[in-house]
Amino acid sequence: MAAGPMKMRATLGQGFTDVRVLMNHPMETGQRKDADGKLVPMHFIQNLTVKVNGRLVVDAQISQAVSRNPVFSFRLKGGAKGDKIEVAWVDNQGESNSTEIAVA
Amino acid sequence: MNRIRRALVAALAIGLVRPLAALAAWNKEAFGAKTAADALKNLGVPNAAPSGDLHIEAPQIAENGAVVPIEISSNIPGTTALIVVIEKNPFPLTARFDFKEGALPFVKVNVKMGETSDVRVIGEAGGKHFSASKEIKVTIGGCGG
Amino acid sequence: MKRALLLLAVAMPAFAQPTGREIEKIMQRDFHPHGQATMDRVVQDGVQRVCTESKDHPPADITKSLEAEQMKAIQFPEGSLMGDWKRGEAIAQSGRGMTWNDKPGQAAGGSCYNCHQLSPHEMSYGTIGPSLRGFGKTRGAGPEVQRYVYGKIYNAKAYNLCSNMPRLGASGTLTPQQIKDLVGLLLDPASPVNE
Amino acid sequence: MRTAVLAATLVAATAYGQDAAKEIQRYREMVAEGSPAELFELEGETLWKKPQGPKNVSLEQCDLGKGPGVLKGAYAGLPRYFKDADRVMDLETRLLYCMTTLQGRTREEATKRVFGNADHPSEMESLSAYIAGQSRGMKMAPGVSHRKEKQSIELGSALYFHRVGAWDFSCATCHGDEGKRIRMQELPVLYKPEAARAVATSWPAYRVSTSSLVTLQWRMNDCFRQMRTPEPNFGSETTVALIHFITATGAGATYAGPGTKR
Repeated sequence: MAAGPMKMRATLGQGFTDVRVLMNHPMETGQRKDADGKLVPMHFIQNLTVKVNGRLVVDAQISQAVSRNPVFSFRLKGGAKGDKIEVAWVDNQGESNSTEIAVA
Repeated sequence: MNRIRRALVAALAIGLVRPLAALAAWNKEAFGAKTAADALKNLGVPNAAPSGDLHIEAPQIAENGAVVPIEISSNIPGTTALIVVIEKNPFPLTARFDFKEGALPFVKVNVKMGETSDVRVIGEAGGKHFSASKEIKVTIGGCGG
Repeated sequence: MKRALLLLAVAMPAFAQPTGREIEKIMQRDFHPHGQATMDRVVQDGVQRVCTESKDHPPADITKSLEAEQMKAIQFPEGSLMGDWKRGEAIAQSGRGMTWNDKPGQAAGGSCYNCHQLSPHEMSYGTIGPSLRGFGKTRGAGPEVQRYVYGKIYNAKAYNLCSNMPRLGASGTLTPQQIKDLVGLLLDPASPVNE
Repeated sequence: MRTAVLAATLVAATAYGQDAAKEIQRYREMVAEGSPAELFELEGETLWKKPQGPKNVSLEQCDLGKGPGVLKGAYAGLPRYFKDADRVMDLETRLLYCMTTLQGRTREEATKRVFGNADHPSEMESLSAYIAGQSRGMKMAPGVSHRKEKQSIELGSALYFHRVGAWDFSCATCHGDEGKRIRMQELPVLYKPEAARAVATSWPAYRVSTSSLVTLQWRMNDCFRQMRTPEPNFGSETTVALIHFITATGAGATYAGPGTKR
C-alpha cells in the first residue's frame, strides 16, 4: 500500500493517556526488489510528532528500519477527556499526513 | 485528499509552509552511519553508562525479522530522549524519540531486524546518557516455500 | 403441522460422507492446472486411496503388499550413499519445490526442518516427524544404515504405508545426489546433527 | 554416566524448546497488539461504497444473508445457503456474486487479482476486512440446517482427510494431531471445536510476514499450493466446503477479528 490513511486511538489509563496510532506507509528500505527484479526506491517516514492541544510533546526521528505500516504507542502524562491529540508525519519523499482525535 | 497532499508537497518543496515547524531535522549522518558507534557519535552520545532503569520489553525470539515489536521505557528521572540502535542492522540507528513536558519516556514500535542482534536503548537525562541492551533472536517461521 | 415437519426431518436420509472417488470428481471440477502442478495430481494413487479410505490404518495384509510394491520401485545408486552433509543441511532448510509457483527444473528442497529437528543450531524446527538429532551417533554410518536412510527419504511409504512423509525421491522432488547429501547430514560423524 | 549426561542434555533441550515456544507466543501477542488490520477495514469501507462496473453501482445493496445492505452480523452468519444462487457461499464467494450481479462485472475481471500483496492489497481482501469487522462481538453462527449446508459441511469434512497431490498430503497430515508444529508455527487441529473456534473468530487477518491482509479463501489456496496440488478455483465448492466445515466446527464463539497471523 502506498502512503495512505492513519488511524488513532487515545484512551485514559491510570495517570496517563495511552495513544496508539497506525499509519499506512510502505517504509521501503531501498534494498527490496519488486516482482520485476528492480530495486524499490527508499521511501520511509523520517519525522513524527505528537501534539496535545497544539503543544508538541513527542518529536521523533525514525529510520527505514521501522516496520511497514508503522504502529506507535506513546504515553502522555495525565490527560482529560476531550484533549485533542494530533499525530503528524513527513517522509523522505516530502509526503506528509496527520490525524487528530479527542481523548475518549 | 490526494490533491491537497500534492499541493502540500509542492508548497513544501518551494519552502512556503513548514507544517512541522518545531521539528528537529532528520540527522542524516547518524542515520546513515554503518556502525552503532558511528551513529552514536553523530548523535552526540560519547559514552553511556549501563542502567537498570531503562527497560526493553521484547520477545527473545522473533518469528519474523520484518516485524519485531519492542516496548522501551525509562524510570530515570528527567529522561528527555530514548534512542534505539539495532547493532547488526546495515544502518544501526533506528529511532530517536525526544520527549517534551507532557510525555512519558515510553514508546512501543515494530522494527525490522536483518538477523539476530543486540537491541540497544540509550536514555538521555540531564545531559547524561544511559544504556541497556537485549538480544533478540530472529528465526524462520512457516513452510519456507 | 409442527409434528409433520418433525416427521419429515426424521424421514430425511442422513448424509453419507462422499467417497474418495466422488471427491476426486469434485476436485477435477474445482481445480485448474497451474505451472508444474498439473491435474493428474488430484487423481489418487493406490497408496493415497487406501490411506484415505482407512483413515491411515489399512488392514495388515494390504499394508504389507503395498509397502513391498513401493519398496521394489526404489532405485538405489551403486556404491556409497553418503553425500556432503553441508549441502544436505541446505537441502534440509529449503521448503521449495513442486508447488505451482516453483519453476520446474530448479533445485528443490527437502523441507526437512518443517517437520524434524536436526542440527542443534537450528532452533526453528517442526515436530510433525520425530527428532533426528544425533541420528547417526547411535546407529553408526555403515552401508545398511545408509541404505535404510536413503530408501526412507526416497520413499517413506515403503517403510510405513501411511506415513505423513512425502515420497521425496519417488515423487521427483529430490535427485539421487540430493538424497545422498541428506544421508550425509544424518549419518556423517562431522555433521552438526551428530554433535 | 553416559546415560546421565544424555538425560541431562535431553532435559535441557526440552526446557529450551518450551522456552522458545513461550517466547514465540509472546512475540505473537505483542505483534497482534500492533496490528494494522484496521487500516484495511478503512480501505474496505471506501470500496464497499464505491460505484464500479458496467452498471456503475456500489456494493451497498449486496445481500450478505441478512438482507440487502445489512452488514451488522452478516459475516458471523457465513458461510450459508443462498436461495438466489442456489448454493452455499462464504463471504468472498458472495461478494463475487454481488460484483457480477449488482455491478454487472464479469467473473473474469472481478477475480483477476483476488489475492493482493503488500504493495497492492486486493479489493476482495479489504472488503473482507471491513465486512468481517462489522461482526465483532457477535457469535459465529454459519448455516448448518439447510440440506445443501449439511452437504457442504460433510464434503468439507471428507476433503479434510483426503490424501492427494505430489506429496500425499491431506489437511490432516499437518492439522491432524495436537501439539505439532511446522518450524515454530503451531498447527491447529481443525476438526476439534477448540481449535476451529480460534480460526473462525480471527480470520480474515493481517499477515505479518507478507504485510498483507489475508482471507480464508487465500488460506485454502495457499495450503493447497503447499500440498503440491493444482490450484483450486476461487470460491469453488471445494474451498467453500472446507471453510464451512471449519467455521461450523468452531461455531458459537465470539468473533474478534480481523486478527493477526504470523
